[in-house]
Amino acid sequence: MEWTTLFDIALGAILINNFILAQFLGICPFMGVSKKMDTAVGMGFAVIFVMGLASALCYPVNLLLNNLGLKYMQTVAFILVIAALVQFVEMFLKKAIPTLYQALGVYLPLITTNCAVLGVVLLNVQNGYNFIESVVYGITGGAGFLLAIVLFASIRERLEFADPPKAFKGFPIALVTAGLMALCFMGFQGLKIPW
Amino acid sequence: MNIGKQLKEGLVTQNPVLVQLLGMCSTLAITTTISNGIGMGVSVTIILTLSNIFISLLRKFIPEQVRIACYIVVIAGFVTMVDLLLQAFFPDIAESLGVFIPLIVVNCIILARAESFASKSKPLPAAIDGICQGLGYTMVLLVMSAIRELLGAGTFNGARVFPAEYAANMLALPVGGFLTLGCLIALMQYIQRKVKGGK
Amino acid sequence: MNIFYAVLTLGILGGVFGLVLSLASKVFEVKTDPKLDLILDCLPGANCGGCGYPGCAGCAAAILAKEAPVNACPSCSGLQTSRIAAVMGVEVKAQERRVAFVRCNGGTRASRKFERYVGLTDCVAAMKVSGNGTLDCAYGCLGLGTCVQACKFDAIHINAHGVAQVDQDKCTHCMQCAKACPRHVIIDVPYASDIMVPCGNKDKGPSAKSLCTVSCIGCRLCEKNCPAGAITVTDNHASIDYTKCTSCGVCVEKCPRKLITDIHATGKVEPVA
Amino acid sequence: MSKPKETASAKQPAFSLDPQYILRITGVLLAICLVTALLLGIVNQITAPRIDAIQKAKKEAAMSLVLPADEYVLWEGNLPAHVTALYLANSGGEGIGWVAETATSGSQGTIEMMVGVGTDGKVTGVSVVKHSETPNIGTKVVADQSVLDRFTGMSHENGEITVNSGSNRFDAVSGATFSSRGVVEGVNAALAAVGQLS
Repeated sequence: MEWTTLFDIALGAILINNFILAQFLGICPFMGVSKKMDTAVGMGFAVIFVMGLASALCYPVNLLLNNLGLKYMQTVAFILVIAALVQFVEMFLKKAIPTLYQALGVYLPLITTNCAVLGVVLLNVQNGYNFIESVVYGITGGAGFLLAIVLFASIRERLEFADPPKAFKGFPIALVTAGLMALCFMGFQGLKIPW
Repeated sequence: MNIGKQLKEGLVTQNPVLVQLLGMCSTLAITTTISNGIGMGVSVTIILTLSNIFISLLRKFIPEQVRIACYIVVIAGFVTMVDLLLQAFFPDIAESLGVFIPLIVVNCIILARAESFASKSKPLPAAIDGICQGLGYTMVLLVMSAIRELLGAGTFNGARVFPAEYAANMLALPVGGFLTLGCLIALMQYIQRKVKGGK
Repeated sequence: MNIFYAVLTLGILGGVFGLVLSLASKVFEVKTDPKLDLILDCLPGANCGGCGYPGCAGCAAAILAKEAPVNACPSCSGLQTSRIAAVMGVEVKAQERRVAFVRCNGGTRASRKFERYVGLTDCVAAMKVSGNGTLDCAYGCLGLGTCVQACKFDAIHINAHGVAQVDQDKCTHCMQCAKACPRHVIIDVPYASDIMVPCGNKDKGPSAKSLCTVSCIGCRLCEKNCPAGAITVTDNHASIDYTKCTSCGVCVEKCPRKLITDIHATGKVEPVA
Repeated sequence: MSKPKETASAKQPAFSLDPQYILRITGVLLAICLVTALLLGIVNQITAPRIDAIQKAKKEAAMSLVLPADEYVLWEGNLPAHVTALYLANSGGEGIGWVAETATSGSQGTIEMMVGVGTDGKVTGVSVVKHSETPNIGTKVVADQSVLDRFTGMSHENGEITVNSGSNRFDAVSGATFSSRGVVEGVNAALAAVGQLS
């Protein structure tokens, strides 16, 4: 468990291939929830929690599937774990933070189909990470999601007051901004850790 | 339950991508060539319709507390079965669509339609809704991939239109996806405002 | 054999998660008093904050716990308030409906500090940038739409003259626009009253005249001629005490600036000059 | 026992930990999972042999493209990084070389390749089996056979193949350095695996 690989994974997940702006996974909630900063931060932390726990839970499930030679069951099993986790988060939020629960609305169940969450779990398997590495990848992947959605929400709140051409008002200008943000994040791809 | 309304809803007023902001991941990532666009659109339409029917059949048995888990297991199981069958019996189709099918499991449209529509209506309207939403989705994918392939790679469905040096490669990257989709929605809002303004 | 393993694994997973979820649904069960939802259904659900509580859910909880009166929600129509009263089994006293009103109709006719204001389309921002607003008159409406964004009921818009104007039928008197307006131009008036003074300029007559062609110069003609003594000039502009006003319209004729208008007669606040 | 309605508002006020309620929810999820698993198992039972056959045929085709031989024997033993399988290619009874199946990361996803290496340690051919590179950028490397043929004849005699520099250099396609690097990594891995054997 050397720190260098963990740091390498963390840096990769947050900056180099950020789940939203570099790998383009999980765009639906990213677009839907980023209108206001508080829901964006709420969604960001919910995703960190779900991604971290999903990576942790899916690792043993993957071992089980491989030993029994059930490789084709991978998607179904992983998505079942994620769905149960999201349903758990939904009940927890409804009890503990009802305002955030109402604000997230339909986008909370959509975390289940969030490509980023299933993406991180499948990437853990593909890259052959061990338990610690996959959990770190999950949490830092969620942190990358949080970074992207907070940046985007702050820009979007300012967009309300700018006056783009009438046709671009609202969602199109947000999309174009997201495109430009993705362009900047491509700059990180050259980032290589020297050791 | 009239088909016309649902069709209009699926294509224009409630278009899954342009209005409900769903299915963005595949829309941005896949629409680099027209064949990809058609392939993805067709497979999503088929699977969306069939999963809508399945879920609306099961809607009475599934309790509120585990509804997401049940829906997604049905959808994932369904998609995997289609994937395996395609790979075994139609290898050439699997060759072109193979990469999209696993992606469909995480396509937000399917669970969103299941959660908001199919779980509340009888199988027939759910099926029609699946078809209409699927068509709306395919339409957007087609337009998107036409633009991105033409400008991004200089070819139209494989046939070269202008030499590759002049192509704006950036459009082939998902970054271009954001920009193309943004302009597409702006165009749609402009047309809607003109139509509303005109009346 | 392979199928058996498949069924076994997914079965165990499904079973375990089913159990966990059902237990969780019990542990996290939100104990709700059925009355709370009934009250919540009566409230408009716009979470405008007019009642002072965090959204309608907060207001419903306060009403249920008897911390708030049954008509705590300003945006509720008479019917909705009476329904809440029925749920709570409390008698509600009739309440006169009030709405918001923009005390200005200068807009394009008010003189401006500079040719064209290019900046954030927001009154609060304009106030900060251009030293107390883009108009020479320090009390007029800037027409940049902060109130429009603050209003959850789409009841206030910028009219053709570039001044905010309230659609009294849609207005639910939550007064969020008044709170948002940096110029405090919006006051609340009874819905039924007709005569309005669309100006709140506190400058003396001569300077008020130069600032805007439809401003009130505090000439007191309306005050002298009002049979009911309802209209008085305070701070160099006329204001009406609606408990006395009989909507006779004398002040409308007498006003030299043709400022005071009967909004229900013309339907919209049309500047006469 | 009155059926507890699903919406929170209509629950009876006092709600004990009712086993019926727990059983019903767990039961439904369990049933759905079992049915799905059963169907999946059956479908897999039918399709598995056919898919393996198709997969094997595709692999054989790719291998013969890279190093034509009568038959390919899977070589057991530990394999270096990035090499997923190694086959001993022999025709007419004696070995004429190896074919390594490699999986390296390109710019958008993994690139799966077949690299043929002759007994003299020189690359006999490279072909890409599966990739998800961006069209018109990454595909300029992975889908363009002329680029891949430039590897033929390279070997590890004077060190590993490096991109755009060094003695044993391979000029990357402009604008697609990541994809080129992925392919070079694959070829290096194959040569290393074969070198380790002989």
